[in-house]
Amino acid sequence: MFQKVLIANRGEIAVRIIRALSEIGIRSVAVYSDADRASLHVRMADEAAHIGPAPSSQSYLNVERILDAARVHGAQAIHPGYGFLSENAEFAQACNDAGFVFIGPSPDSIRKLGSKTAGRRVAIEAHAPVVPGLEEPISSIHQAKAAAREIGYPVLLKAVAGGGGKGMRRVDAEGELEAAIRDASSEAQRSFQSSEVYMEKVVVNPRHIEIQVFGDRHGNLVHLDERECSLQRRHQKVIEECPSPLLSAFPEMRAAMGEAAVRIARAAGYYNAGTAEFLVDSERNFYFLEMNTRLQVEHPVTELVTGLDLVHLQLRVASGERLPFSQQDVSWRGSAMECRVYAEDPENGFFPSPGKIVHLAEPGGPGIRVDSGVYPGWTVPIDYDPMLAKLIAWSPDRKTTIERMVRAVEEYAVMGIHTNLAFFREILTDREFREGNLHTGFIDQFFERRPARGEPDAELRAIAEIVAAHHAGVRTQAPPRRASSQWLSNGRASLLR
Amino acid sequence: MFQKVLIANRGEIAVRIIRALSEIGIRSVAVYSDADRASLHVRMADEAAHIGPAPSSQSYLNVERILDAARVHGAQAIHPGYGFLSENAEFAQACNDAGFVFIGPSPDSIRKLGSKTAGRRVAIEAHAPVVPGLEEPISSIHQAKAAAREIGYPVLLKAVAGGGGKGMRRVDAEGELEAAIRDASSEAQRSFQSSEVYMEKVVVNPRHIEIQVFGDRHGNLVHLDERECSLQRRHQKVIEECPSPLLSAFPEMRAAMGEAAVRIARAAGYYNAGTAEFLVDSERNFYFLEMNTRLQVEHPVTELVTGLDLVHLQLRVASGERLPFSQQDVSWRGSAMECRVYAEDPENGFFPSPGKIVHLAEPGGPGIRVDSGVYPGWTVPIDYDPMLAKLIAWSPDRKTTIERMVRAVEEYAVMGIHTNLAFFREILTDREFREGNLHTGFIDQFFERRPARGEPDAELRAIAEIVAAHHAGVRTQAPPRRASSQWLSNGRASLLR
Amino acid sequence: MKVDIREIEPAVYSVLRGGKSFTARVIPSLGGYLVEVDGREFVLDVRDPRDAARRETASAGAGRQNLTASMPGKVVRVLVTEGQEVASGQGLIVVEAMKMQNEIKAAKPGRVAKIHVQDGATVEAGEALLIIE
Amino acid sequence: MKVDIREIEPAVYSVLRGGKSFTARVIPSLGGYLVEVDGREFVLDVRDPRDAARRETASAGAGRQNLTASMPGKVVRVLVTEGQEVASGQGLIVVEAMKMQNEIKAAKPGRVAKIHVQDGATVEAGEALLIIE
Repeated sequence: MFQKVLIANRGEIAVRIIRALSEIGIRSVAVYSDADRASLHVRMADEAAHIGPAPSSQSYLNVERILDAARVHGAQAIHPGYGFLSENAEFAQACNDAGFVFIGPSPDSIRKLGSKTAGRRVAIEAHAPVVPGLEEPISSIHQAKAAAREIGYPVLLKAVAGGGGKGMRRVDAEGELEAAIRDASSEAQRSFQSSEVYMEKVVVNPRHIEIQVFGDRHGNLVHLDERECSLQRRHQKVIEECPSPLLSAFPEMRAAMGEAAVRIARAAGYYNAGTAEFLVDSERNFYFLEMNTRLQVEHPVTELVTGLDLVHLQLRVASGERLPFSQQDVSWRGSAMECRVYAEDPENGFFPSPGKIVHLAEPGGPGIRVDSGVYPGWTVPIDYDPMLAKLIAWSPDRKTTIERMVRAVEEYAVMGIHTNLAFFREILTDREFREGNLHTGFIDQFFERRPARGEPDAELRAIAEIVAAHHAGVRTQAPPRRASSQWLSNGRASLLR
Repeated sequence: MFQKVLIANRGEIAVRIIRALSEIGIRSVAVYSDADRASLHVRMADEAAHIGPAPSSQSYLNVERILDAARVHGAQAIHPGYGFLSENAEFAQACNDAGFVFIGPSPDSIRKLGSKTAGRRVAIEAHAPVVPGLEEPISSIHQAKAAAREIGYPVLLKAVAGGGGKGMRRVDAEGELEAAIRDASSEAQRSFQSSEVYMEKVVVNPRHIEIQVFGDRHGNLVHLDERECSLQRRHQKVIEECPSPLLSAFPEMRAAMGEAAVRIARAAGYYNAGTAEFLVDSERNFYFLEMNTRLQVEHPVTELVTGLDLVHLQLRVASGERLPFSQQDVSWRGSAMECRVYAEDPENGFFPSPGKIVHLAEPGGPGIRVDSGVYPGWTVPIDYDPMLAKLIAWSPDRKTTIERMVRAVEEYAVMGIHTNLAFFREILTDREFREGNLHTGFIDQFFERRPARGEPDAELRAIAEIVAAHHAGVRTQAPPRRASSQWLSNGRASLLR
Repeated sequence: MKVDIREIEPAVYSVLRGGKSFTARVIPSLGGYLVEVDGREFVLDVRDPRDAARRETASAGAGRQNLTASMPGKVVRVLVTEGQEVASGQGLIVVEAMKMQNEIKAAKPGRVAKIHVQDGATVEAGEALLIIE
Repeated sequence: MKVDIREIEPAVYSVLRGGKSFTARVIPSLGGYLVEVDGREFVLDVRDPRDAARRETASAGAGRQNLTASMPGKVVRVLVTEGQEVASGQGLIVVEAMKMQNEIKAAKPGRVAKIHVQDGATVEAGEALLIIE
């Protein structure tokens, strides 16, 4: 096993990996940009290396700086986390060439599966169903128009190197096509250093269900069943759960999708953690979408249900160990759900809301796991993804898991910035959600049918007025109590930012 | 199911019960003494009732005040938690007489099992092995001396109504007997309002292994297997785990002990949650010790391994529902361990250390559960048990669970008062502990063989000196930053207390 | 009704009123206070345009939506023109911040009364973007 | 060696030294500072008798144990007499506080040099109880 591992990432996933390293007895090396000197992952790591200014292009995407840090600190392996360089075959290759183990699949597997168009070709060879669309990137507007007519509108533009909905655009009519390609390409360039986009047929209001696969370097390959990630806004997952309400009702689909995922992975000579994403249409046909050749944000729901620690497994497999179990050993228990807590304002188009966290209370107790990347007093930088933490709940059944998640959301308090916590409360108590009628258009439809909220609870307003009056009184009487007056300035700063 | 439940307790167990109530959709009513107005359980409950001054004899042990609060708030049931009135048959009877459901066994079962001497009689009838000793309380020093001679020294004096080691004394020679009886009786009187003590043979360095039993009011009774609680200091549990390292090696004992526990419970017409405590000697003979007729402090380790929520089950069973599973449905997964985090000073005879918590950072992430009763800025009162929180870890195997616990202890920071966290670090890395060679004398022996600690790590000392110098500089230069100067006063206050 | 209010952490209050227990957290919002009570936010004594906007878009009553930027960013594209009728949920402006392009949508149907910004403009927090009536 | 020190929360510092990362928390201890670095406590500039005692009992070197009360309490019973030889772990004094009787034990073998209190005495935090040499 490795003695020291560098984590080429930041935020909650860096913290989560640091915890796993500590549990296995491996020293951790964090990297940080100018914006992250005070970040939690830097505090928690055994060692830390500065890798450049705030813009990720000059730090978290800077291969040379990261490899230098690994050399200087004497790491034997590099964990890429998710996002940033995690699905970049050149980075994986560069790690290997520099003598570091890349904790993930081989560069070759990433090339075969990392790009969406290439992945589609592998899937077709592996006899897995795919969404009708282009096998090649868009090369000209004429080619695009022809393809769109053949596929039939609405079509979806996607970044070839894409992920997380970046560089993705839905096009409903030919008139919108050219502008949409421009937008998608520029966003793809910014996000993935590749402006290539391709085209797929839009599957209307599909479910998004993915299969976790795991392989070792000795040819053993298993799947850990599914996660349903249908709740998305702007192609960004918001709530994920395991098991999927649909597959719980139709378990034969689970087996079929699991086998398809393993076939695709095998065709690409895959090892370490990977996720095959599928769309499921209203007739319950499933289509392979893409393989995420890395650890997923939502991996904890699989961990809580299977009892496995995927990061521990990643490290063991990367160090050459065999998978310690086979397919039939994989057992399931209960129901897990994850809410991604973002610094954003749901009442304002989910607009990002960076700033100083002046007060933070995270939930705890039975069945609750918080994978957090923040701490009270920390300022959420404007330079990166606004995810603060992942709130994960487990219980023996989906209904109780939802009730538990509501309880945890009510315990969760973040002051100084906006978050989507109140929004989760609404979704979690929504009847359609509770019945498991999920699809990727769910949230948009929810906003349409969302009950118009009149004046909020009069009792709570009364309490708020009592507290505000009391607070103002305390703050203005005599010399203001010191701690508080600093809070005042913090609060103002965060709101003025 | 109930609409509203009153919790006749405080601290972490009140918080844990409030969480369960919230998850089931039941309103919670907290009770508090003058010392607990700002306690976490009061903040988190839906409703709260003041029940008297700080001394528990006038508040948390004041049956009339508690029943009045239940009436005023319109609760249908009362959860006693652990300690305080939880094993008091008169209180259970008073609840029932006043028309409230007592969330626990019947007053009759408590009488049959609650007192240690009565419990021994039930066990003997149920053909369960018991430790040689008196079946009756000590009535005179002459009787005591005679009994001790017959049983043979060393003998153990125990409070008949006892628990948690209070009112317990080991007596090695007749000369100590009279003073020991006096001490034990007075402590028993203070702790349980009953000065009765009885006598048992001392089983030298036994393991303490207990079996969780659960019954409904329809005659269904199951056991949820064991918890090993051998790590104790002054008869107070410190670390508990499930499964027991011993029973993992000898699973046939598990079945035998489980059946004995169920036989005893059945003989007492038991329902709701109960725990049969056993001593296991070096020849692996087990002896029934007593039945705890309530939820145990350490119930979370059973929850993490079985996937059941014992407080949810208590509520369902108390409301008349049937147990939703039978013995053969009980399944186990992995290994769980609990550390009781106390406000005490291990370097000073584990002396209690109340005071203001000026800084608090609780651990999180995979496999970690914190059941806490405190928050930063709260002052731990000197009036009650000094337990702050329970730190619980789960993983697929005992070794990883220990590594995970160490990781969590390292994340845990409490400033302003002393805690036993650093002590846990030492125990968890102790070779004997890791090999599972546990017994109730473990901690005393650990202190004897404990490596003499020379000057601590020079690097850490250097960091401490750098920080102290920097901190002093910051604090003395210019107008001290306000928040910090309040910290200074807090810190001083807590140390002066 | 008897009220017992305690500041238990800086700017965090425990309130007991009529036997019920509440936790309230207070931070200053420009000119007034933002008070969170059991997960619900209340802006008292409102002067901050953002909070004004938030409450209007949040409030049930139909009518004016005064859309403002909640943080510094760059206007990538204005998708509507003044006078145009827009449907609920229709995209109005694409603004980029925190490495994300965010499409600001109409919360309710209406007519675009005024557009304050154009493509490429840099906007500050609280700056008015457009008004829908 | 290059040192980068930041106060990231009040009285909580992140220190990077020689590429290693440390978190240190500081609170004043009577007259000096109690600094916790990665779970280890250091008392710097010691004047508080408690801390003195704590460091002595904690330190390896044999010799003087100056036992003091860490909080207010009542002496239930003194179990030894002056001049008596005591073994490591032997009970010395039973003090009651927080509803618990706490038996203070000898950390190392030695001789009871001085007893400052008697049965029934009320003691304050930091007050000397007895000395073992």
